[in-house]
Amino acid sequence: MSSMSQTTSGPRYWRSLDDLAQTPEFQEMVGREFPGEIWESIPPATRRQFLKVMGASIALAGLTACRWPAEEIVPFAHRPKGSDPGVPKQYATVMELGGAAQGLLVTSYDGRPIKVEGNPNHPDSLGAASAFAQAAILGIYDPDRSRSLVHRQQGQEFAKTWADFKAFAAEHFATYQKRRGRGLAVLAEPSSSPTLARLRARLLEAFPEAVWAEHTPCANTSEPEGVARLFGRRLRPVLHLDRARVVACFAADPIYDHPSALRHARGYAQARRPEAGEQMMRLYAAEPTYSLTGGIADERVAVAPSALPALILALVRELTSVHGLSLDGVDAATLSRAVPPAGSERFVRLLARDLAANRGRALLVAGAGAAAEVHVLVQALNAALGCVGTTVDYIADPDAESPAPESIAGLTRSLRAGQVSTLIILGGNPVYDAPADLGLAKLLDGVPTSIHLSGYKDETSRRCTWHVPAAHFLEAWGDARSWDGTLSVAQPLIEPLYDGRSAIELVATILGDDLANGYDLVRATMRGMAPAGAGFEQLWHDSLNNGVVAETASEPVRTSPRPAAVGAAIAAAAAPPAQAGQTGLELQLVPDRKVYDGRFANSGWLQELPDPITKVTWDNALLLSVADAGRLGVKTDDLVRVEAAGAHVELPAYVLPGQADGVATVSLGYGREAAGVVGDSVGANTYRLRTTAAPHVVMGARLTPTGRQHKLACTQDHHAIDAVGFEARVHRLPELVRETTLDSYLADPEVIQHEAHHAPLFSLWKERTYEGDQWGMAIDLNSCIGCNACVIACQAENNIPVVGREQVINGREMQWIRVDRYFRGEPETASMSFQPVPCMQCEDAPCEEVCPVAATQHTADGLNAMVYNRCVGTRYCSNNCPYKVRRFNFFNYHEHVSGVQKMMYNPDVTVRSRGVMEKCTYCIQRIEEARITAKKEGRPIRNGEIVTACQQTCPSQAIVFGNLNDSESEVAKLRENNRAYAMLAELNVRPRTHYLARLRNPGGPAAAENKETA
Amino acid sequence: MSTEIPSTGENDVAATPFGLLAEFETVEALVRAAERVRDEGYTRWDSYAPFAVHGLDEAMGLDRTGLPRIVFLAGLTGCIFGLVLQWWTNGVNYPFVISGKPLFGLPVAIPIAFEMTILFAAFGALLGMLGLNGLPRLHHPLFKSERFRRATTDRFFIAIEASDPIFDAQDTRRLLEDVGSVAVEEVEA
Amino acid sequence: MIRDGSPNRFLFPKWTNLLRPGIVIAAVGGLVYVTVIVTFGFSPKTINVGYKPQQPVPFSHRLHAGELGMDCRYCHNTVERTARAAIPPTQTCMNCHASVRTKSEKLTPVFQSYATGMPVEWVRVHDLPDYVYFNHSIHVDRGVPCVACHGRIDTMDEVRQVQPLSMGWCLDCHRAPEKYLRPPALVTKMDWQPDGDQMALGRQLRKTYHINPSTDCITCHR
Amino acid sequence: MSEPAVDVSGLDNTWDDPTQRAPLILGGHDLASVTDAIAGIVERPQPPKAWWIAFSIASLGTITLFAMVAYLLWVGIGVWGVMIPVGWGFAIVNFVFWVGIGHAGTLISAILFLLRQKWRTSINRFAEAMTIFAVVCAGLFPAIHVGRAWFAYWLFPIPNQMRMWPNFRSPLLWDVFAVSTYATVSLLFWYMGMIPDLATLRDRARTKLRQIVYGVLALGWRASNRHWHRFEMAYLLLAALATPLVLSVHSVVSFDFAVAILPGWHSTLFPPYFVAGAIFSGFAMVLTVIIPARQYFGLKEVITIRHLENMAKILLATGLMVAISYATEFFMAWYSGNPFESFALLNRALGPYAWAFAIMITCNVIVPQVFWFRSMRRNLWVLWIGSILVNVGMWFERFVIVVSSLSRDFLPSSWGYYKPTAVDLLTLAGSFGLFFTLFLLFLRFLPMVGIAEVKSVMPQAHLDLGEHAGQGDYHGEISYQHVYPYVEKEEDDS
Repeated sequence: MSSMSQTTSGPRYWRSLDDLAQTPEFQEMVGREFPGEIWESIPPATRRQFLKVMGASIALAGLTACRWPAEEIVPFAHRPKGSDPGVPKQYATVMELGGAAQGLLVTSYDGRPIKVEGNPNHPDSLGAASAFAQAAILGIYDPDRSRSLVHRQQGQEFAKTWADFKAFAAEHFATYQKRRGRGLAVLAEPSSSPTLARLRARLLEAFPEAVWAEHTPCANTSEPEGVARLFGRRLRPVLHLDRARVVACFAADPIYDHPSALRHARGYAQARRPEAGEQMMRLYAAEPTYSLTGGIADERVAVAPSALPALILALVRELTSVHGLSLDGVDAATLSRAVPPAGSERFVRLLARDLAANRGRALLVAGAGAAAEVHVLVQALNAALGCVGTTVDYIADPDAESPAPESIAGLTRSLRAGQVSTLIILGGNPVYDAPADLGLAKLLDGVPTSIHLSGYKDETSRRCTWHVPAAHFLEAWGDARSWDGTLSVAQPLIEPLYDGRSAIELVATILGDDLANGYDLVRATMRGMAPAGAGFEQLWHDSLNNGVVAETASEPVRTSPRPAAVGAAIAAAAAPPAQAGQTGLELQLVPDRKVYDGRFANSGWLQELPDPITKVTWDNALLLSVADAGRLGVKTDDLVRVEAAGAHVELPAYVLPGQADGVATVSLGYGREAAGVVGDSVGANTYRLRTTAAPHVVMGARLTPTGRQHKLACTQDHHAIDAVGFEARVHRLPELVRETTLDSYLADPEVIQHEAHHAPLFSLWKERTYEGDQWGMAIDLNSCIGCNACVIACQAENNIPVVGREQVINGREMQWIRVDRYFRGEPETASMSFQPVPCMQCEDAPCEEVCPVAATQHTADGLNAMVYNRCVGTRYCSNNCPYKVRRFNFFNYHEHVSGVQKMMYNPDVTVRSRGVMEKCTYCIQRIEEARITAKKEGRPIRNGEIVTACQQTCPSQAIVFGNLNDSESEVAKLRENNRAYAMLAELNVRPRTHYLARLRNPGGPAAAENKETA
Repeated sequence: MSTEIPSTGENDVAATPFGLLAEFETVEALVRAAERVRDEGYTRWDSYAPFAVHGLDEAMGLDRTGLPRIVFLAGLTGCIFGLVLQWWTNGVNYPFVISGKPLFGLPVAIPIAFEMTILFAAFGALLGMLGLNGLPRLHHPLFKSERFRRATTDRFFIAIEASDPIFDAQDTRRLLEDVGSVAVEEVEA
Repeated sequence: MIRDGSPNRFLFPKWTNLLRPGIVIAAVGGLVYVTVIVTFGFSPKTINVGYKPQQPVPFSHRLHAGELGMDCRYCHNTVERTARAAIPPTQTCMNCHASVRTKSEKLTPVFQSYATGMPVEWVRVHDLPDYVYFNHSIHVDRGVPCVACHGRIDTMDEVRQVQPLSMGWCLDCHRAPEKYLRPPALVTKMDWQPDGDQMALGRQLRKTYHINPSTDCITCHR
Repeated sequence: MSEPAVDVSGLDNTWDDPTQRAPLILGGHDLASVTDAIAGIVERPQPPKAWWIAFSIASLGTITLFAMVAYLLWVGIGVWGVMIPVGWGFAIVNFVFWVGIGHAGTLISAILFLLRQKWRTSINRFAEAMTIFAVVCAGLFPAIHVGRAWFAYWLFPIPNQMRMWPNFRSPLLWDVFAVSTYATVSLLFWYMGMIPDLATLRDRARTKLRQIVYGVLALGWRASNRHWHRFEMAYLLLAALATPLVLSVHSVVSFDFAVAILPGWHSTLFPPYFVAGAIFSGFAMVLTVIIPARQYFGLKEVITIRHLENMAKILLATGLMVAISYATEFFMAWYSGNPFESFALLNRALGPYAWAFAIMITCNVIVPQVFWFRSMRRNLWVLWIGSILVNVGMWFERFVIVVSSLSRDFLPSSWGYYKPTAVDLLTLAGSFGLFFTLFLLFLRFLPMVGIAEVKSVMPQAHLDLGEHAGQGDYHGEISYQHVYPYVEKEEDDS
């Protein structure tokens, strides 16, 4: 495998760019156009939030007149086999998040990773990649990453080398060998890595009395527990949404917040295609606050977490009593008392009806927020409805046989008891994200020796005696299993930039292993698992090549629910909810959709990514229902003091339609103190409100308005809206974002075409005909789940800068593709619509005619090209763009260059300078690449040969790109689809991007008339 | 244009004076005098006033100036330039597809063609005027006359150049004196 | 005002009447002067052509490509596959110099590089702005000869820039490639001359290979 | 020389007695004294204290302007409040405003000239100067509002190594040509008109320096009638050229908006609407500036109440045109049935920028109504305050058109609210500084009233009746003067 050799000589190769940036001429020239001192005169806040990233190209791009400084060409001394300088290569690897692997293909350019894509061979990726995975590219080049080992003694820090650490470890752990490991404890993140499992076993072998604890703040602990209760063994449900006709989610977000989310999203889309001819899936969601799943649900009801058990009971009752479903262990008496929570009667009735009618094709899912008994009942119903084997499989938990790890609570107990003298923390950031009531930070100070392996010198590192830099997952060898057990090998794309080590390497070092490098460790594990004898090298090679180890997916296990468990669950559910402190609200603590549990806090891309639901960037907000906000007398942006679990936090309110009354939702992961330049003190740290007892929902939270304000940086401002604007929006929405119900569509397939009527269109001149390849795009609103993956993919592909909170507030965000989110219906019961909006590539583009310097004009293949180096920045094109998809560099957003971060840039895309307009051009660089290849091979460009970044990563394949003149291409077919429409067609700008209307599939006549609103 | 009489003094001989200068106090006097001088058949002479005196042109028997023709031609050039510029640059030299529109369209070309017409014509008017008037000309014999300083304030003058074919020191002076001038003086070249 | 005996007026001397012709001449002359300066003085032809930086190793293309007649692609071997005609790794040099001129002073940087694995830092001669995306492979593939842009490298001891490499210059060829096209097999033949009329050949090649270079901006700028 | 039949020793020439023609120059001036009155201003060794105060304030503003521009070029357009969707803010608003101001100058000097409105002679020089300085201020903004000002020259069709040409389909390019042409022609017109007066100054000058400077500027003008003959023709032609030009310029400026597809911009009404507005604001500015000027430089007899009253009438008339335009806009929005258009207008009046709309209506529609009353027209304070308010209103008109339309276009998701920054405000203030600086310099060094032209409308300029009776060699103006002494029939108030 060439990747190793490539990366070894890699770092030297790209020094050239940095050198260039260091040459005096270059500096002087940069000085001439973008003087550094000026930033002194800009408000510090603004300055601070500018991200310091750019490629050397930009300054050159700005100056055409003078002869630019001498540029050095630094060739390899020994060019690796089969590598051509300047030719991107792709390598398969995996990213582990929340204990499950996500398969990736990483593009490497001259030995440096520049782009992350999904791995089509991987069951949990299927070619898609989440926003988190995409953003890993920014993460690896983060200049704030820890660069050296630190040993802390008497509050003083000493920089150390790995050699020092090896020496220390050798003699330090020797002492524990004698004591059979008493006093030694390890706190790791849950991992699916067989190698880590193997090393863990060996460690516990070498140190029998050592404690191995695991902690991660955002794991779904209640599901495994519920499943275990029901089936009496540790099982893992594998969902198949594509096979389901009815899916019901209870405070669950399977298409976004789940290790298999990408696969689920794909399944959802497949089950929703009216063209498929099968009965279209109907999606039910009962949840306290809007999730993405709720956003696309056909039937949604907002219920407080405490009301979920009652809802389930009511459902069980309806199913058993009305639809005659037999569920063993049901205690009819208890059940008869079950009443659905106020407002959910219709929901329960319809859901029960559909479930009963779709036995074997139904699927119920509960989320982390739901209590264990809810999970028990949900899985019991899945079983009772005969869905096991069709829509849900149960596989053995891959590490079921190894002893269950200690919980962090347990670990703290022994810490408090002073039983731990050496604590090794493998990744994670417990000081920041452990439940507040454990007081881990204090306890940690009491531990004589604490070693923290971490990518950053974070909150935890600062309290440990040793900090050892961790390698980024793109820098290290490793292995991990996907949700369904499929094994993958993670291979590094680049040598550790900051001399970091992976967890397995550290453990091996502690064990005094002589082969302490990841490559050997992983190979050793694989050897152990490989079918005995020959062909290992072949297996190894194939595994690296395909990104998965063949036939390692776990087999479904036959199992049956235990009636006793069901009975117990019903009893538990029937018990009146623990309304501790009836006075307050229920405070729901959820992982953030952008920074997750806080680990991505230093990623500018993710911080600036608008939350799919609230469109808030650079903050976590306190989500309140319209009624509650009214009761409290707060509006969006008002700072509210939240008191719960004896702690308090101040958060800006955000009034969210469709939020359950009596529930306030906040996301975790903000308010970091040691995240880095980007992540520090962004938002508020809500972990303070979290306790071991109530990790997800805190009862009786007290909210008091402070009277102060904190402006939320929303990319879509729906709140400070006056009557005029509101009315206009109500009238426009049905034409802009078209949707109808499945029934009316089946009744009249042309219904979408009739939704908008406008005067006949004609031109004052003879319209030109477009021959040859003509690019176009179709976006299926029926598949889009609003997950933002496309936004980050585009940002990574096209070198789009991050501008910071202030600039977003000023309306200057830069993402080329945005996902518009609209609400319809009464604020209480509002439904949601997503609409991704890239450049429409209008044939009669209004932006082109107004540009005085012809910097934007049409290409032969019908693209609306944007020539950055010609643009003088009048911003006239943006003014005249009806879709407002053009973005302007108001400042030099690439001002301060960190040598490392330049490496991240896609060399095939110009880095735009200050004062230049930019926008989506259907990934023109990919089109050009394909065009040239095709020409050289003397053939036309193949159907599907070109894939845009957004299309490539879309989990639900909502985005389709291709040649409109090729009747075989999918996009051409979709254009003919009777759901297809052009937004603002009445302007006669002839957009090349068309939308396919969304079909809602309500369970019954709508409760409220569908009136559009925000 | 052919009838334009260039008011110059370049070919004066140093010995001979520039001519005779008569001063008048009112417009009426000036106009009446001008008529007389005209009728006497002088050709190389001119009258001076602080402002454009209506009727003086007729009194002096001046022909219509050819300035309008110059301006018209200038304007025409401007118009053609404007049109050709747009047609050649956007339509021929480097054609772009812009908003799917034709490469050159007359309606779109009108504003710039119009502006060019005006611009060229305006220059034609000013430069034409200066050119025909032989301006700028900072030095002129008349400036030697102290009296003549009031020509731009409140006095009116008639000057007959010595180079005039029928100029005669005595006769001409007499003529000027009895056409109602308040003073007559000789201006040296 | 004048009545209160003010000093004699200032009389401009006679020569000041030359002002009028003077202005005319200055206007016309100035216009011509500026035009000339801008067109020739600032053109890439003047600024960039002839750029000849000092290289760490006095590698002579005249010797290697000229006298020894090595093919361009021996060293720049990626030119047909990739956008860049890569500068060869030190390896390539050593293929011969392991045995040839192994003692040469001039070659020390090469030997060092080979030994240490540290690269030889050449100075780029043909350097397009970073917003220009030029792809060697497609040009070579279509039969645009090396010599068209790089000149008679085989006669240069030190490589120097012979073409302006300006946008206008690129457009010249993109608008009328027949002026330079030749059978793709012969692109690296520095001294090759068509037997017949280049234009005729070019037009014929355009037809056979369907060569219609685009002048869309995005062909080179993204 | 015969005196007018009425006493004009007083300063009231505003009676409306049809049998009497009110003189345009009062105080019984003769040719010499009127020359003294005007040229004296420039010749006096020290300007009045008021001038110094005004000048120091104005130049402070100019400095601010340049400081702001430097800062802008240094840091980037981001220092302004512009954003997406509101890509144009103060810069373009100021540009349109200043161009508009300019129009009154050309109108007074050219159109009123063609209409034989002789009362223009007292104010046209003044107004032309105003035009030029206003255009200077205006021209600054398109140049600095582009993101990469150092490439702004790409807007001109200059042959270059890229072989690139500007896109002549863009209204912004039409703008470049229109405004630069306008600036040039106005300058020519202004300078040419000034040549005879410069000669006057030259001949009156006492110091050698003045004689040389004014001498050169006067190009050796010696009041020859053969010269006057062509001069008059040239002046007439320039006036005839400037008239369509001035109309075209603001039409082209309005194309910047009218040609776009943005609701609230995309309207065929714009050209006439903008021209009317331009004249409206232009006259307001003339009044704002001329009232104090005549006060401090003792020109009450040359720039008389009658002049001011005439301008007030024009203000009223153009004010009404503007009002009608507003009404028409709303009517068309409703009548067209285009939902986007009608929303744009509705949003203008009731949306987030309703406050700006209110200011605009108050100042542009309501305020001018006071000029229906003669007493108001003759009250200098009312005139002055009124004219300032109209300027404010006209600035806000442009603000409303540019910003409110942009802030809410087609997709509700991309709506936004534009807020100017301190830099925006200081730049606007600075542009006024620049304007007044130039203006005060003009007042100091150049004749603020066309001396020769004023003389031509004085009684002394005209032949007396009778003396030439019977001599048939007068025609045109002359013969007609015989019939109605001192009565210019064609002069007819507003």
